[in-house]
Amino acid sequence: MVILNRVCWMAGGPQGGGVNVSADLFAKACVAGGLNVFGNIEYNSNIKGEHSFYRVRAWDSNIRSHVNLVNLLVALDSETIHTHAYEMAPGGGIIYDGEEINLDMSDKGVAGVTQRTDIRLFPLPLTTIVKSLYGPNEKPNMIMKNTVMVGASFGFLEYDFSLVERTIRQMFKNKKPTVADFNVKAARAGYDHAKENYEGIFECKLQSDHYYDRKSPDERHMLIRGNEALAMGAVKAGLKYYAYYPITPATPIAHYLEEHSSECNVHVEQTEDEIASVCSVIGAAHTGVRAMTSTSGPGFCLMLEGLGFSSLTETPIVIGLIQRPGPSTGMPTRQDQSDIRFALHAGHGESPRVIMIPGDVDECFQIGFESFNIAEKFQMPVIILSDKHLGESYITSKWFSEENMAVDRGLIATEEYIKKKGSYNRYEITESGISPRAIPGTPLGMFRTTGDEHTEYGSISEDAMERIKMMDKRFRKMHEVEKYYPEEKRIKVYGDLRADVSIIGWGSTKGAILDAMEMLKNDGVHANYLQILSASPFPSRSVKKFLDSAKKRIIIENNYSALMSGIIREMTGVLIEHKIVKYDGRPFSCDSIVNGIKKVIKDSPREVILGEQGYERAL
Amino acid sequence: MVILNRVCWMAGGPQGGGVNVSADLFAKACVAGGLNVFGNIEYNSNIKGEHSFYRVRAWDSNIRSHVNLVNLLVALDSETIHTHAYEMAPGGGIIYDGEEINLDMSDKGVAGVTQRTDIRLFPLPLTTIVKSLYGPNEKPNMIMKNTVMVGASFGFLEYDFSLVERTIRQMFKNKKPTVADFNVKAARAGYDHAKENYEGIFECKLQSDHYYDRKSPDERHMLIRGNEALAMGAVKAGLKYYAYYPITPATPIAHYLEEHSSECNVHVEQTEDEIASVCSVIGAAHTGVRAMTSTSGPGFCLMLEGLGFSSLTETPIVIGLIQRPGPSTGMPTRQDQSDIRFALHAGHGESPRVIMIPGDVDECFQIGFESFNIAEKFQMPVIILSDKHLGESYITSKWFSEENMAVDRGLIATEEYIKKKGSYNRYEITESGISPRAIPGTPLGMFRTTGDEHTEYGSISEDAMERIKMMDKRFRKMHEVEKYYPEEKRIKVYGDLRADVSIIGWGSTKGAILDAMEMLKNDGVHANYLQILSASPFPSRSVKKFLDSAKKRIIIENNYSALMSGIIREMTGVLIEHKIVKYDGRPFSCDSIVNGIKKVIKDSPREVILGEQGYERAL
Amino acid sequence: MSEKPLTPADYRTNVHNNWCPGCGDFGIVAAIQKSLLEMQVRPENALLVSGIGCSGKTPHYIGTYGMHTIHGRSLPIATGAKIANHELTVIDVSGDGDGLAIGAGHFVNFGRKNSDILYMIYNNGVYALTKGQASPTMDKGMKTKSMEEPSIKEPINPASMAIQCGYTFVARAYSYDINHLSSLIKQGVQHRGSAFIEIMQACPTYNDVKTKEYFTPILYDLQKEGYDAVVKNPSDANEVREKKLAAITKSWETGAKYPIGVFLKVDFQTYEDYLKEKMPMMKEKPLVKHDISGIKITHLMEELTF
Amino acid sequence: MSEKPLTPADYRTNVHNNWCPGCGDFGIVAAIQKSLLEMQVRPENALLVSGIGCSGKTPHYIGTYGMHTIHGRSLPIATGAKIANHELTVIDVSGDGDGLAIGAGHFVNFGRKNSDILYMIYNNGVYALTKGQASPTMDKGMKTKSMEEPSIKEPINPASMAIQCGYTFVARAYSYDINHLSSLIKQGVQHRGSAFIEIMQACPTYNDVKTKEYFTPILYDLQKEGYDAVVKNPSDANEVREKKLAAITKSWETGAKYPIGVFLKVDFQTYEDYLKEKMPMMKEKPLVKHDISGIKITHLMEELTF
Ligand SMILES: Cc1ncc(C[n+]2csc(CCOP(=O)(O)OP(=O)(O)O)c2C)c(N)n1
Ligand SMILES: Cc1ncc(C[n+]2csc(CCOP(=O)(O)OP(=O)(O)O)c2C)c(N)n1
Ligand code: SF4
Ligand code: SF4
Ligand SMILES: [Mg+2]
Ligand SMILES: [Mg+2]
Repeated sequence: MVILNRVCWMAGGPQGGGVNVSADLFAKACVAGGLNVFGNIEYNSNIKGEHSFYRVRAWDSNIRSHVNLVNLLVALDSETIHTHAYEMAPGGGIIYDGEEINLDMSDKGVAGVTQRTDIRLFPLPLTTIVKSLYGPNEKPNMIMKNTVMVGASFGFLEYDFSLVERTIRQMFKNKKPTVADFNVKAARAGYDHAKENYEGIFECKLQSDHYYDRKSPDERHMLIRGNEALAMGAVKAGLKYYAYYPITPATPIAHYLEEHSSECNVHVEQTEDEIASVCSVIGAAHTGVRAMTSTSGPGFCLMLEGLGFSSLTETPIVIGLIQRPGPSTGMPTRQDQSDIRFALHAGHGESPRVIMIPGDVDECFQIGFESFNIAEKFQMPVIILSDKHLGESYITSKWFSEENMAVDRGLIATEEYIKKKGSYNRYEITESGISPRAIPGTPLGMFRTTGDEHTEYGSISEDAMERIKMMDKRFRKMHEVEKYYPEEKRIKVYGDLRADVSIIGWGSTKGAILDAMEMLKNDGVHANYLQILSASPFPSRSVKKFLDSAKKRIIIENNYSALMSGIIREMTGVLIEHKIVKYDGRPFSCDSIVNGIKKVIKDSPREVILGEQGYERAL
Repeated sequence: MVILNRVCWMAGGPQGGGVNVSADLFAKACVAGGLNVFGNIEYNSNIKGEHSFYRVRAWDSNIRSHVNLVNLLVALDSETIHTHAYEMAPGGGIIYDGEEINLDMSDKGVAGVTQRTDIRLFPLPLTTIVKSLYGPNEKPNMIMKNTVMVGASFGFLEYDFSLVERTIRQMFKNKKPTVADFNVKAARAGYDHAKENYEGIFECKLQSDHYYDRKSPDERHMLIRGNEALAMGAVKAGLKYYAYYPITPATPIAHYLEEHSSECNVHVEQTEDEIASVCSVIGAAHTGVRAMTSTSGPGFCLMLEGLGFSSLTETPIVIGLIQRPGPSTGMPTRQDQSDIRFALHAGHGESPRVIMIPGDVDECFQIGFESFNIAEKFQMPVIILSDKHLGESYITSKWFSEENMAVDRGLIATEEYIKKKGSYNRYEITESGISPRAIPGTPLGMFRTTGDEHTEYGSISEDAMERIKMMDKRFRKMHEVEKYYPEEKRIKVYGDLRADVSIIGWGSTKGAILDAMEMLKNDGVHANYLQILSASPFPSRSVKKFLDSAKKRIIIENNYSALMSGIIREMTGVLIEHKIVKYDGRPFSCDSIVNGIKKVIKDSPREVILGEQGYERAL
Repeated sequence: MSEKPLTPADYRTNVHNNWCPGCGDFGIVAAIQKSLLEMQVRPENALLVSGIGCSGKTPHYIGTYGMHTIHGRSLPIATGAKIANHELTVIDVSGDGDGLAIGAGHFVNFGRKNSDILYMIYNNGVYALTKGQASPTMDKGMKTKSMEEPSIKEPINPASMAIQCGYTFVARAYSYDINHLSSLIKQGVQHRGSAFIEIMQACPTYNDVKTKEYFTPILYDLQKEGYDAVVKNPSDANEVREKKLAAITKSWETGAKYPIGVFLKVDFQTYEDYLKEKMPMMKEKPLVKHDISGIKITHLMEELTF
Repeated sequence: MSEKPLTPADYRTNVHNNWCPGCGDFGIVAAIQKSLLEMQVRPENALLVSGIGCSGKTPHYIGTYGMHTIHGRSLPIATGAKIANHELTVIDVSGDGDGLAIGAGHFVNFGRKNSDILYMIYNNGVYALTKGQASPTMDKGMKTKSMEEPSIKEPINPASMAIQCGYTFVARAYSYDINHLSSLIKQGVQHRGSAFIEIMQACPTYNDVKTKEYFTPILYDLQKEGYDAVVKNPSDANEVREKKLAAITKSWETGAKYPIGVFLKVDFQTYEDYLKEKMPMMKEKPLVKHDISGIKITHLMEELTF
């Protein structure tokens, strides 16, 4: 039996050993052939040596998540084999260095691959192959083994080698041409070795140009990560100032913008800490440019005074909060979704804010753009809540549409405006709560802002009545946000209205949930799914409506206490009966969600806790 | 008609002008006579010059709050008269410097006292009186006018002057004896002037020894503030290290402890910021001493990484969060209760914590003590949520009972324990989730702690299964907390079970609510009241039970969005129909609560918003 | 806008001032106003940033744009503002608690950038607004009337620290000497790069040690005594080093003679100069003036297409 | 406890070490172990505190008590620990990002206290654990392979900054010279007061400029060249000032000769000494050993009774 265009490939090995480059090549070559790709990386908070791996799922239809089974494993070391043998699909194959790794390890008591009789081993003579690439006086570079193994992967999969070659050349186009040449040669050697020695033995095959036509202008696809999409949205919105302090998994946004700083005229400032990041963003935003910072939990902890100042002084800033597991340093390079309540209530006092939650790369781009319009129109901070899985996983996506994206800077008090009015009060009480803001540099607009409670003029006031007026004014703006950004935009519903089970989720679980729904449908289970895209303002009515018409309600969250279910109960009164959670620092795979939902259907547990390696606990 | 032992006295004037000292003297002299006193101060975030005032309510029965009416006003300047004339009780009197202040200001367009025909003016010849106290070659110190006015107050009230004299001598006992002598002389002059010139004219009278017998050992009363009570509880618990960064209204705790540092052997460290405060507390707690810091909103914003580290590493710390109005700098010297959600969700990731909420000085003392037992037994951070009103208002209180207060330091891994066990794992997985902790210095106990997720041994782990085990372990401890600190201790119910209205509140609103309940009873309205003393663990069952049996439910909160009502709905599903809120930076008076409740009974509004000067808005 | 010459009224506001009588801060406000007037900096082209403290209230009393921000964070806020519009005159004022306790990390790291901002610290030795606790500049062994015990920590010397941290214009002034201070402010604003002025600010309410009586007899003006603070050849590393050491030495003087005036001035390329080199459009005009409508990202998508 | 002499094994742990091959951090761990062994500091009486970064992992590999804390905050944490038990040997290690960017405020303010702690910064010029961004010690104009553009900010000189901030023992070391480093660590631990050692730490993975090849030819040992860092008479303010200036001058040396060794040592009363004067029971024994059961507060209530 041939499995066509449905392969889960994985590369594993020590960090710094070339896993990422190998997998990038594999993924990009698949994209070059018009396949859908989803790639995600698991790595340690370590620079060199710890085990890391990179999954690439290449598929004929539109997939948005990983599955736990691996068809083809490229093992850069023996640890990879022993760590991942259990997740090999029956009939799957493992590519490794047959001259270095001896798999008869039963005497060493290592469980794993040696006990699997249903998979195939492909021990390639890598040292020999690499040596053969070099002339007699050249010192062979053994890092080429990785390229050989990627090449071999495509050999097993009988993929069109020209796509591999083209991808290599594109990847190395900024290096000396010989680098690309040599990599092509190495890949070819692996490719040929696999074809020659294992022809027809491996059941998965990849064909190019199956799903979409990369040549048609409307069908152009990218291989993109959430962090990049977010940055692109911000650039599109006219971002001028981006400040950051390095932190996983938010740093890639900064690095992406830094690389494009000159061409996009965006200044990227690496500050001395996250306090300085958010504060300098406030300074820049106050002075009239679109400004943003991103961070993860530990850094966000340091931004709260800035956040409150921004809300009180009505300064429009955007903060990307890319979640990872806490508390404290936690698991810096892993996945979690547990900062939503924190984002909602962060900072002392009551301060209006908008919290937007993308669930896929397209929403990252949209929200990356729209967040600035909202921040400036309503003069308040916008938090974009993303996470490691969404931020760092690769996915194929159609080119973003740039249609209907208009920059809206909100009410600005220009010199003319002030002249006409005759006077200027920065915090003028208006019906909408919004007061035109003057940008420093504007004649006649001079005002003083303050983090103290203040008068319309902007001077400190401790008067009880002024306080009430100002609190009311600031909160009135939230009603305006609700109009501009109505509930229809703050939720999305997928699937049939009449379904057996109704799933509620938010953020990066979206991909796995959608994929799981398709899998469930094949098994006769009809599910629908409500995606929540905003924590503030919260789409209470829509959520309640959806929940009220649901048969069996399941909330799915990548955290310990199903935080969103608490928010939903607070905002709608509805108690969701079933929870599926995962708090082991890893994202959901679509198959784990399928299992969790089946468990709920079968036993109706209050809670299903999922983990890696098929871990499942029901309460 | 004579009103006996029920007087609301107020001193007002420019900051730095002696308001506080005058009012302290007045309040203490009342206490010396065995009266109940409640005193609260309203002042600006300013050093000198802005208007501030200090109310002292002296009463025959147990009062716990202020009322908005003033019987006797000591006005240090004319601003005070114009600011407070509207709140004078009919028949009330205003004491002021008749030689300096000309009240015929109608031509200057000043509204206020000149329009009140129902109050009395007492223009004392203060300059003359003060001058008369000095010899011909002495330069009169005009600050003595304040003492003269306090003395005069007692003259109007026909109070026993010997109590005033005794109080003055006690207050100035650390100064040169002539200081006390001179103040006694000045007070006496005022006292005599009032008696001589206004005998029998003023209707309020104060008699000594009315309510309790200060000489009986079981009836000893103090005049105390919440901040002091909290500090005393901590001292009683064995506090050794207290770190702080100055911030209103938390600083008084530090100053109190600093003053008693030598005698109590508590080190008080003024750190460079709040980050250093909480971190040094963590270092001290880790090293085995009981350690604490306190702050207000802006400082708490900076403590969150420390808070999360404490929770993850299971280091027992105590943080006092003394609320004031936010966001940002807000109103630094005013009152608010809006950090409860923030305290609950502060910090990234999900981290167990206990949040204890005192409502009166006795609870401040109890919780100040008990917080350390809980922190150490369950090895997690405890936040004590107080506020400016509770922290800085003076109240008479019986001496705290020191019975049944045992220090419990939780599980400690001593050298003997480790020897017996044979090995030591700091984060040993146990049924309760609690693992014995070794204090640095203990032989054999050496371990390394980390803010990363970790193994039982304490070394960094990114393993998915270890993560699940550790999260479960840490959250299991919350169940243990629930047993040790059961729901009965986390709520208090006052009033009849069968009541017309049921009030829900938390924190410093307690005093005004209890006083309001008594006033309502006189009007035939029977109310009961549920006080919530813990936000985490939340007493869900008891709250639900109370709410389910209530006829008309009203939540009363000193914030904008009635945050506790959201928590209640999240935790119990119950939507409380009526809210009374106040977010003008001022505490509730008991009479304003009475009005609010009557409004609810009459019109059943969803929300009543109260403010100063009788402001009331219903939604 | 009419371009008639600016008058003192242009730098005032109607905001009620609530500093204590005799506070040195009044002199500082007067000096800022005087220097701006003398330089004829238009009020709309100046931005005054402050932190929290008595000092923090400064911007409310000056008729330019102003931001009264959060405790210890005025410098990073000023930094962002300057990059957004490098044509603005940006002046940052902090208290000594503000700038050297909670804000010390920003103080140190701002020095590394030579960004064209004037930063001033009001050195009154206390946390005034929170009622007189010791600030990091309080001398060891010193005790004011509001303190329980004398300070047991070494003080920070702000001017010396600024030299160490890389500020390229470093001076010290005295709050009651408005003429001298305003001349330093002018120099600081005109200096291209990061300028720092430590202002010995009298706080009659809480600092009863370092009073007018304390300062008057000991102050002397470095420049009047002929001290040469200016690096002639900024690319001569030796001269720079020598001048910095001399400046540090001077800044450490105490006792009977206490220096005010300029310790150091050296002209290096500014941070903004570097950014202009990097971003072509910033060379043309400040970031705030860039047109951001209709930006296209086709080229970014192209890059990710295989 | 048996009191037999301690061996190297007593300072090791079984924790898997995941630093890169060739990382200078290995040498630092070895030097800490060596110095503790030579001083025969019992493992239970030492507490090693660190922040976050590659450097932050240090305590996991040393058999004493250890705290691997949060980014930039190890110093305040160490401070609290020392006051709780002043008999402990407390050593704090930070990365240069840790200690001089996010933690710079603590670095500066810790110097004011002369608390008896040894603080060491691993100066590798980069944020290693977050993959090679410039740290505050990176030279202006320098570019490592992981950077897009050369740094445009002036570097912080940690040793010089420590002198400025009041540390009373200040030295510089090199991560690959274990013997020299361990001798400095011993001196730092034995010094009564705040000791600081800047360790030039090779990060072969991210800092491909300041490598072994870079350092070997330029390093020289101050003490071998006869530099006298010790203040003879700490109560002589002039001598203190002179020695500090000399130390700063030395610490600024660059180019062909780059000094390691001790820049400054001066013996002042320590912070703990002051606290013992204040709290009678602390003089007797560390706070952690005070009996806290049954404390009475009658006297406190008495005070508030009228
Ligand atoms: C994060 C934070 N912590 C504490 C405070 C309280 N606070 C207000 S002003 C101040 C100190 C002011 O001292 P300084 O900076 O020297 O200014 P000065 O009042 O002396 O001018 C402090 C600690 C605050 N506003 N924010
Ligand atoms: C508040 C916070 N911000 C950012 C990070 C991410 N982070 C981890 S290590 C590190 C920098 C480490 O650099 P350095 O201190 O020089 O140590 P090195 O790795 O070079 O030893 C950063 C920024 C964090 N852990 N916490
Ligand atoms: S307290 Fe000091 S600094 Fe503040 S206004 Fe008064 S005199 Fe000035
Ligand atoms: S990245 Fe650098 S500092 Fe970190 S372990 Fe590797 S070599 Fe050492
Ligand atoms: Mg100050
Ligand atoms: Mg580093």
